[in-house]
Amino acid sequence: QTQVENIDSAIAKVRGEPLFKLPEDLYIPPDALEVFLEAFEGPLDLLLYLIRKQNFDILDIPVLKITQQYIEYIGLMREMRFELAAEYLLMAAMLAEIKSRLLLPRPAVEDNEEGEDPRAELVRRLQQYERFKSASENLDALPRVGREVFIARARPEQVSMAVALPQPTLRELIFAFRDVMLRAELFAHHQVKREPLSVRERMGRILADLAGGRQAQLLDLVEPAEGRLGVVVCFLAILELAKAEMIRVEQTEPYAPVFLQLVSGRASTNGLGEDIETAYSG
Amino acid sequence: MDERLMDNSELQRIVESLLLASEQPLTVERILSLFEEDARPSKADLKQALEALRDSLDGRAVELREVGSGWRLQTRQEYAGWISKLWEEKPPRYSRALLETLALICYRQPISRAEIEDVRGVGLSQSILKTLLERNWVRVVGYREVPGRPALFGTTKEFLDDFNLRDLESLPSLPEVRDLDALAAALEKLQDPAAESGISGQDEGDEATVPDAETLH
Amino acid sequence: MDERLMDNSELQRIVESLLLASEQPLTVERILSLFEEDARPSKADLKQALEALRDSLDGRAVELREVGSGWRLQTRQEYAGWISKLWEEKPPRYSRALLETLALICYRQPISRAEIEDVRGVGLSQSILKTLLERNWVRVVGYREVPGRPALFGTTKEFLDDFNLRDLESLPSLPEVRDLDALAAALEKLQDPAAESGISGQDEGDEATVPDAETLH
Repeated sequence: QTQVENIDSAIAKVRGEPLFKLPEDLYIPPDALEVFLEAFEGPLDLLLYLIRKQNFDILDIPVLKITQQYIEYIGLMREMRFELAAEYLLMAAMLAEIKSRLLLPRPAVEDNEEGEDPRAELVRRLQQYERFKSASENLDALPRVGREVFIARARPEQVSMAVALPQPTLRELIFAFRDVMLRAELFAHHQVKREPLSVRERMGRILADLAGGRQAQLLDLVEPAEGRLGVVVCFLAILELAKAEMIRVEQTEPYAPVFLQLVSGRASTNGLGEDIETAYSG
Repeated sequence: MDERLMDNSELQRIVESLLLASEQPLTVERILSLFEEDARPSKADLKQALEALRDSLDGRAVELREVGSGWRLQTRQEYAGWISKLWEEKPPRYSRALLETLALICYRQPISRAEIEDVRGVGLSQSILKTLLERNWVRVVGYREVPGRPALFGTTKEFLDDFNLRDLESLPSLPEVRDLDALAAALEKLQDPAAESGISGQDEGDEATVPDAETLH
Repeated sequence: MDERLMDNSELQRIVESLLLASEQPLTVERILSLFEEDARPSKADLKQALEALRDSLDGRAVELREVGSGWRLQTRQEYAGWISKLWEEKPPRYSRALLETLALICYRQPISRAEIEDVRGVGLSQSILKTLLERNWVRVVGYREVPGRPALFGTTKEFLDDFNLRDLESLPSLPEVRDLDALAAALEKLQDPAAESGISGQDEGDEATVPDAETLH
């Protein structure tokens, strides 16, 4: 059920055999490499995977082989032009150093070695990482509110006393909006431009002005006090309303006054609104 | 979860858990719809389980009631006084669904119920709209001329007052809402009335004290 | 409401109704504060009522539980499958990166970002910290007095609430270092390059010569 096992199956699908075979001959189908890499949280995770999965044998950590494999993976990634995180390259350098130490004849006086043995350091880091990796799995397995546990709620039918009405903060409101937009993936949509809310507010005001079947001329709706920007906002609001089929914009002949009214049941004749509609939907 | 037909006391417990976890009353049909077809209890079985549940609540603080929109577990009226004491200091909060609905009406007005449901991906309960209308934060601003003539909702002056907003324009813009850093900055500014006064643009001295006012727009 | 000292079963019902009506878990102190001074039960009485309530819920779909910020009534885990059918939205699944970060903050608090990155071996993305802070599972508990004054993170009561925990002590213990002996043995081996047959890097079929591979698992 762990992610690594998911990857096993993901890659097995590509190649038709289980993934744990793959590191042995180091062949990863190119189209699976990306899936493979995404499964790892970083170089420690990848290394741990190679150690744990390769031979199923912890006693025999073949540092040389692992190093080779790791470095070949890195090579493969670069060949595939994956953007390599610096951490992977750093790890490769560390492994290369360990490897070179193993291959070189041991210095006669080992005690004078400066700094920590990189092998011991690597093992320590792997151990630490693995502890917290499994701790995170334990954490994820705890019963969680909203997943395994639900808060039991009940209220009285009515509360007699005058209880203060809930007042959410603006912050809560905006975060709720953010969440719903993220969930609906609307932020990615083309319509997310800098949409002036004043237009939306103005749309509501125009609808109110036209309530009860009142007709208005374009000019009636513009408030000179609002200045040029106000006129633009008003005009945009009218276009939006027409586009959304909420009002009808009519002009009987060129240069005649433009009349606006709420859309009613009857069919519109020569409605500018329809033209706009088709223009937008096209 | 056991897919075989379960005994009635297990059904009773399932129903109890559903009613306590649900914010809204549940109809018999809704409850039955949660079962796989081949493991679905009969209506009679469910009714029996509901009755058994009601009886088992004798002497407890909760009771099972059938209301207009289904079955509901509610606390008994004699404890309402205690609960109002609790809420006095800390009023209950509106549900996530209500906040999201209000936020959508605010940012996307005029908007129809169907559009709200479309964006949220779930049905909108009548009670949420009712609360928002009663609270006078939301009103019907028009109707869309499509079959059914759905009402279009917008926010009110009272909404602006209660959320301490001068106008809708002073809300964070969509790009600001998307970008967390920008949102944090925008909210910061909204909460700081000193920054507000700089917007009127009358006095340069004021703006000088709000050095990052421009960077927010 | 009866202002005299009430018997314990009545106290139990009051507590039950309060817990059901409250948005948040309630502490013993908070419950006691709702009583007029001359009718306030003792702490011991309240504890007894809570215990009686817990016992009375045996065999029901709900249970009484003490979590980080107090007592609450919650549905038993075995009914989660039914309840989640009520909602179309699935609970969020968190990435391994986020959970590993949370685990580090949880077990190693107070911990700085650099320390988290050090153990995980990768940079910590800003969005993970933001999610944890927004979720209110994590907060800045202080700053380390070194150049740059890095923030130190710790977990919140809400984290305990959401993970059904009473306190940090009730967390599963941090897993021990695995295969300590095995790793030591492997290190031992590494001291002697000759023992590593893989030096040439060409040796296939090497694995077959390791007969005890299975016995180790």
